[in-house]
Amino acid sequence: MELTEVRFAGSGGQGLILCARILFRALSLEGKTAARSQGYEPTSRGGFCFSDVVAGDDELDYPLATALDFLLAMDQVGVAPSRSLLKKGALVVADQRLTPQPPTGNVELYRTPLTDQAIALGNIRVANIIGLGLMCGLGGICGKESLAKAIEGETPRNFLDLNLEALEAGFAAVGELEAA
Amino acid sequence: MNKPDSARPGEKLTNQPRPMTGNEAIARGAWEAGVKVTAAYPGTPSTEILENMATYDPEDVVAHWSTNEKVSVDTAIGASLSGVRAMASMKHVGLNVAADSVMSVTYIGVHAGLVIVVCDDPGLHSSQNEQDTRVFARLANIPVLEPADAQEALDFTRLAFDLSETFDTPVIVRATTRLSHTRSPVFVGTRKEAEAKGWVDDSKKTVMIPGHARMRHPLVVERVEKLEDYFSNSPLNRWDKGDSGFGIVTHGTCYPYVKEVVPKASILKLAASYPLPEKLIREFAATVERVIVVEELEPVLEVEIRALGIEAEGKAFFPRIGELPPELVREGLAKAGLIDAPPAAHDWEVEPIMRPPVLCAGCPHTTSYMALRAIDALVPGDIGCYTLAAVEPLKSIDATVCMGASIGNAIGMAKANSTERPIVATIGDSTFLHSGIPPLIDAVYNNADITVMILDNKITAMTGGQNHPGTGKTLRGEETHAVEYEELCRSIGVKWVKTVDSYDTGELFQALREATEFRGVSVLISNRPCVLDPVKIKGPTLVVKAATCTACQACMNLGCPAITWIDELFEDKHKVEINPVSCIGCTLCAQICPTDCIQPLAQPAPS
Amino acid sequence: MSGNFEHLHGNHACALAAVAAGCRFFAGYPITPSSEIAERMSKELPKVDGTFIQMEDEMGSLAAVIGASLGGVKAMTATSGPGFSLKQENLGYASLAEVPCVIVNVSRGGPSTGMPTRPAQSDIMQSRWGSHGDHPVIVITPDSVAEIYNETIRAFDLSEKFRVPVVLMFDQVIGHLQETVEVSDARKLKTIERKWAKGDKDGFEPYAATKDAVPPMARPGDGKRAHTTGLTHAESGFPTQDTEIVARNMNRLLSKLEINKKEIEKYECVETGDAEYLIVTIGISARAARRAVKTLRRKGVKAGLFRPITLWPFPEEAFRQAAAGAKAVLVPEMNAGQLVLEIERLGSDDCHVAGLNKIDGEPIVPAEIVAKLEELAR
Amino acid sequence: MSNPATDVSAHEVTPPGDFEIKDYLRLDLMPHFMCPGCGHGIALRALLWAIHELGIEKDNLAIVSGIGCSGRVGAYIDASTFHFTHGRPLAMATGLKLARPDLTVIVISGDGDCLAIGGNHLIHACRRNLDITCLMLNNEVYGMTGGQVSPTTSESMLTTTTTTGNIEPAFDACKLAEAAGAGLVGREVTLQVPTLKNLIRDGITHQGFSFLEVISDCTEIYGRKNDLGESPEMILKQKSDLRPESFGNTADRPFRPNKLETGVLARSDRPEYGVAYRAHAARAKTRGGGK
Amino acid sequence: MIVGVGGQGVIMISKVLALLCQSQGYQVKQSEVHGMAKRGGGVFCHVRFGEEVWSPTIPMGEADMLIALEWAEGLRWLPFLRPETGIFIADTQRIVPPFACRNRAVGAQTAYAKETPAEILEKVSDGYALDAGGFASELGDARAANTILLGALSASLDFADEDWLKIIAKFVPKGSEKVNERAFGKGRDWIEEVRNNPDEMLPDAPPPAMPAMPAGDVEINLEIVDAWCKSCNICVRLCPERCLELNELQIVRLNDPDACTGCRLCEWLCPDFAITVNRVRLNNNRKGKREAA
Repeated sequence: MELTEVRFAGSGGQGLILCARILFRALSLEGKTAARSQGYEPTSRGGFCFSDVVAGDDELDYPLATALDFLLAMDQVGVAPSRSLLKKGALVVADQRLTPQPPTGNVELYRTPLTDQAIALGNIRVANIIGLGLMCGLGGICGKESLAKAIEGETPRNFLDLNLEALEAGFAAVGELEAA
Repeated sequence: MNKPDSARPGEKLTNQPRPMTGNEAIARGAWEAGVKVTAAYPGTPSTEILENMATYDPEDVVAHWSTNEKVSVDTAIGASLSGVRAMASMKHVGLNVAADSVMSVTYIGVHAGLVIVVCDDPGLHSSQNEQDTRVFARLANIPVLEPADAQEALDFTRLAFDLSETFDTPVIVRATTRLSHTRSPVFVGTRKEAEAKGWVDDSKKTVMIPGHARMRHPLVVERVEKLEDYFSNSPLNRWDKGDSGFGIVTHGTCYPYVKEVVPKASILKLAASYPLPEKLIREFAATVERVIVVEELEPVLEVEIRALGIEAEGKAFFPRIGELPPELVREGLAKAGLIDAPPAAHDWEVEPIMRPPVLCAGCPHTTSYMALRAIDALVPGDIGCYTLAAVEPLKSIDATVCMGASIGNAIGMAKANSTERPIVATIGDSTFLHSGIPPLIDAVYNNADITVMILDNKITAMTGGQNHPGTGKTLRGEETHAVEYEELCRSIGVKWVKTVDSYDTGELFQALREATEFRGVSVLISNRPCVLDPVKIKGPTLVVKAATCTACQACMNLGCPAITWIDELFEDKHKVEINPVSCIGCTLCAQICPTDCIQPLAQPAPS
Repeated sequence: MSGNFEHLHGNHACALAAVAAGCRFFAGYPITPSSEIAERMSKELPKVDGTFIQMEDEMGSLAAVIGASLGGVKAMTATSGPGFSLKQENLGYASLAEVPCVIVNVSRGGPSTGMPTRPAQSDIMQSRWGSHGDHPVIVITPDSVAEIYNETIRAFDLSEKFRVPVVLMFDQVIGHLQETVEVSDARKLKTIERKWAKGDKDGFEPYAATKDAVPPMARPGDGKRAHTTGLTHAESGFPTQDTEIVARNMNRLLSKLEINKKEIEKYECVETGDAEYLIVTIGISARAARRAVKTLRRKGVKAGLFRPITLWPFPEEAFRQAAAGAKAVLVPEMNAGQLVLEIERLGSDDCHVAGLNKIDGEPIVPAEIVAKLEELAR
Repeated sequence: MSNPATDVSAHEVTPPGDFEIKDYLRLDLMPHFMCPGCGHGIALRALLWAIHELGIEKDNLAIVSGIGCSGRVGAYIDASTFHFTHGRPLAMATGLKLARPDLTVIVISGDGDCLAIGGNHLIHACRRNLDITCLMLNNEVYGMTGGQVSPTTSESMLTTTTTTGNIEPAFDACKLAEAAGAGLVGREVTLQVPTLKNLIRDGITHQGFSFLEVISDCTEIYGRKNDLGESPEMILKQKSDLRPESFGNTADRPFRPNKLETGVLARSDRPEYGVAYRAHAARAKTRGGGK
Repeated sequence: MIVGVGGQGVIMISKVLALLCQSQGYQVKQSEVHGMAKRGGGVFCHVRFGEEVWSPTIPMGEADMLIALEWAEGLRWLPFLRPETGIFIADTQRIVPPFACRNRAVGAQTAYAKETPAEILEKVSDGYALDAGGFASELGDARAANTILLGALSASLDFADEDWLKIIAKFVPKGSEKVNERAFGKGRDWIEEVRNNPDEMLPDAPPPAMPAMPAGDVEINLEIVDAWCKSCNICVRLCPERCLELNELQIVRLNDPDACTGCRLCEWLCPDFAITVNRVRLNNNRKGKREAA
């Protein structure tokens, strides 16, 4: 695996760090070396928040993102600070409603109603997991099984089924989007 | 005090005798004699005379406390010369204070009757000496009447005013503690209003410049001779013709003692111990084989009778000290070989305990002296209850001379400059006003480095709670001006004056230290009222929590009579308890208790 | 992966390592970005019969830690910039009274409240000279979560062994970084225990000179009944102002780390053997430098990295060796130039020392180092 | 506050018995450094006496003190003594006691140490209610630094930083401690040594944080500057300032206003922090708490 | 003769007696000495009545009756009682004067009268000891104790009860006449009872606890560490017995060993621990330090 850099960006409280942790764990399960970092503004709600996962086969010299391969943009505030880090041809998944102006040009952009799908699943808070599933499905960052196992390790028991359902929903959306 | 109900004018007198003390009887006698102005400074045992005077109608008689005995005599002189009968009463040592005036008025004589009542204190029940007023009378050439019981006290006092006017002399009525404070039946009479004579208006008589005095002195000598004559024939003397071969010459309060022992002997009781009725005595002496003089204190009669050339015996058998109760009379007569020796006293094999007088529970003087002892001050004291602080446990008075002496003593101690100890004169409020002010002025004037502590308990406590110029009340209880001590002291130039509450030990210690460190005269006034007078103070009592008492007995050093031992021990020493009946709740013991085991009795919560 | 590996957040790694090292007492006061250490300790310590307490402030936290340590228990506190400032007084006490304790400083932007959620490396000098007076202190700066884990254990070992406060300092990025860590089995872990005073009370001197300059410590309850003070003291532990005694004891105190520096010093050399251009840095900046070295080497520039793990005492000898063949030394640091001062002090005359400073709250990225070094190489 | 008149120490004062203060002193350090007449020495005796009566082994006794004259007192005790930084002894003792519940931990602090620089630690120590006994020796002044105003300096008093008289109001440390939740709050003056000893006993035996204010005297600096007299006067003055409310209702009124209440002023049986913590931790452990 | 302590009502009793006697047609002299009486001292009143009375005071050994309101005062005045015929009526109430608690030595006992009522009643020809205060309290008014004594006294005099009660009523507070009437009767009945049944006397109070170290067995010894004394003067000034001083070197010294009671205040209050109070048992030469009770 080439050095892969993934960012979950948006606003505080959207579960971006959880996404990153699930991915970090899933990659570790697949034998990758990973590092997860995070950043946030002092405000817990509404401020810019991100969590990056950098992964590769070897020891990671530098654990922070320098050129993003993947970006899950859950909110408009996550876009601007991340735009300059995007690699050419990076895969960007953006929530349709909350990210009205996603990065364009030289990226592979998927705008998708993650929030609405989550509402349809019964809990708006699983939009992140749907996004995670969708992005991993689209980009092949890691396997669904690893992710499902990681979710088991990272989420509380009573949210487990919902999260797994959301993961499924995310992966399921891949086909629809590719078809589109 | 039994108010003589017959004192109300116009009331019918019964012929029943009534029990009266000597002092009551003296007051009654003076009232019956129509006395108009009476004045005194309190002094045991004379105090009740004026207090009794004050029970008579103010229309009849002026009765007031003077600042001191001299002022009272001067007041009486002024009244007498103004034409009304006047009286001053005092204790024996008070006569010393008044002496200057008395020595002059003996020359001046009187206009209306002037009587000076002097109560001696043989046996020193409550005095600093045992001086015999009869000797003083001899010096002043003033006649001395000596009643033997309450009836005579009344009669002699009433008569004294007449004698005074008849012979143009002041007259001393001498009582003793035993007479003043003994109740016996008295038949009383009615008041004889004396006519006001108006001012004497004779400056040769009333202005004692040397020229006038030279003219008056021979009249005094002449007067004594006349009095001698008068007494030689007076029915007031009593001659009990007896069956014995010996004759006893005696006087006043000794007479009943003598009668008790030898009721059937020949006895000559003299009404006046000065001047002596020479004729009468010679007659008496001629009827007996041996003349024995029985008199309390000084051998006044004995010496005078011997001077007449009569072989009189007396002090060879009787003590010159103290009272002469029947036992001693009997013993003396036996010693003289005149009667059988009394049987030996029964031995009860009981050792009586000591019960000396102490300062009252809660007495505000207590901390004052505790503090003085703590700073190891050299303390000239004065006359008052606080004299009790001279003995253990307070033991902080180094000298007590007489009324008003403390400040003067302190000046001398300071000028002697022989001690490192701070010098603190202590003087009660009443005594300060009596004779403490001139020496205080002197101390300022002569820049003496002393501290004066005025123990202002707002009453003349020692004599039983009399008002004085500092209390704001007169003898009859009327409101009057009260002396402001701080203002007074400042006005005479005292630079350091402070008033403290003597119940506040910390404040008191602190103030005393500051006062003694001040160079020059400082005056510290402790202002706690006496716990007995004018109102009896009784606050919630304190209790000793025996569990936390360490028997250090620091509280016992207050000498408070409410604090005594209990059987419980701490390190083999007695823990203490507080008698709830006598404790007045002053908290002094609690303040000095090093274990805080003395606490107020828990009060029920106010509802 | 085996069960010995855990996916740990840097701050949590620190907490777990402390417990593994035998730490049984933690006192702290919440402060971003260190709070997770306290949070984790509050959970972990009860499991091992240790005590966690959240104190009323940072002074109190270190005071309590010193109290616990004097009671004979390994103890730690954690904080960040403002709190670290507040701890300086008691850090000085621990130095003088020779009380073992570990103080974690997850450093953030300053001065003052600064940027609580952003990384900085601006406490380098404070960690050495923050407390007044000449005093010994060990400062350790790990650059990865795994190293946080290992160096936390070593921090306790050094502290206990040399009776010296040890500051474990890492920046916010490392503290909040999640990496996979090989976790030691605490039961098999060999830790160093404090040297306790033995024998009679008579003749016992709590600050007597020993060969390693570290006197054995009296433990309350062991009958020594020693006196511990923040005043300059004699061997007896009691205060003195006797110049001779003061000099002797102060010298012993200050010599303690010098004498034992071989055991204390730790550093990492990356491609320094033939390095013409040496990068010296710590923490997240060192992680960037690693990549920069790789990049530069690929580009043909002979770059190397010297990373002091024991920041203080600074591994001088090792640095001199690493820098022996260097034409230039670059010191990237997230401050206005602190570590560079030490490098300038140690550097030779024919070696150019340059700084790369960043004070905007963003970490230094590899490209910046590469660019700067290429500039130097030109 | 509870009525001190009904709540004085319940202990019976016992004879000193075999209490010999020299057994508890570091004799080689004597005489101590305190000024003539300094009440701190008397407080020290009361403390050692209490320790003796309670049978506390010197080896198991830890004395923690701060900075100032009070901070130096502890050094004379033959025990494990810790002379800590200014204001922080309570915090230090918190760590010590939590780490070593087997030790009897006593903090000797001063009015400045405890209420000014250490005020925060005091209120939190009270709130936490850890089993520590804190003796605050209150002499109303910063003695060690030459006599500056302190949080307990009475109004209008002269100090080197209030040369025209102090205008700051003083703390009532006991009320502060009570409000902050101390398990036991008491006050005593040095004059009453056995009582002070009993109060200290109460403090030590109380399971929880005990705050004891000891009214001490600083003769050399404070007393002299304010012309309060020598030590005997100052000590007596402290005592006469003691007027529990019920004393006010004495012989005749008005009496001086009450100034100081002494004895045990407040007592609560709130759980002792160390015990509570360990019980709580044990429960968490058996539940296997945490992830 | 009526004796007691200031404030007890000695004068009241004597006035009642004097007035009664006078109303019965006797000549009466009643002599009292006061001035110091208020200050806790003893008070005594002589009441003499008869066809003709001379001396106001009773010669020693000639009192027909001695009424004591306080036990020790009763003993003090015994010499005035006629040894062969005198009647002694004493309240067993003990008013211990501060003076009796003056001895501060370790092991000291009070100087209060040691004699028990039983011992005294043995000595007098006709004696009665009663707890008048206790009886009065039983009747519901502790202040009626004096009336009980008057009742006891009346049994030996030939006056009618009505006459007694008439006079008593003049001296007691308004409203308490009934209680006092009962009290008078109680006193009288008690005496009659005892006369009929002489064995029925008051039990003696239990003896007080004896100290382990009786006075004289213990010497107080002050151990002073000169080097520690800082001359602060606290001990000197706060010593309750003032037995300490600073010597020429300004070091504390015991200047009056006899006055020292070993109370330990100096030891406790010495901020410098310079004083240790030792109690040495004299009868076995070893240093009995701290040999507490």
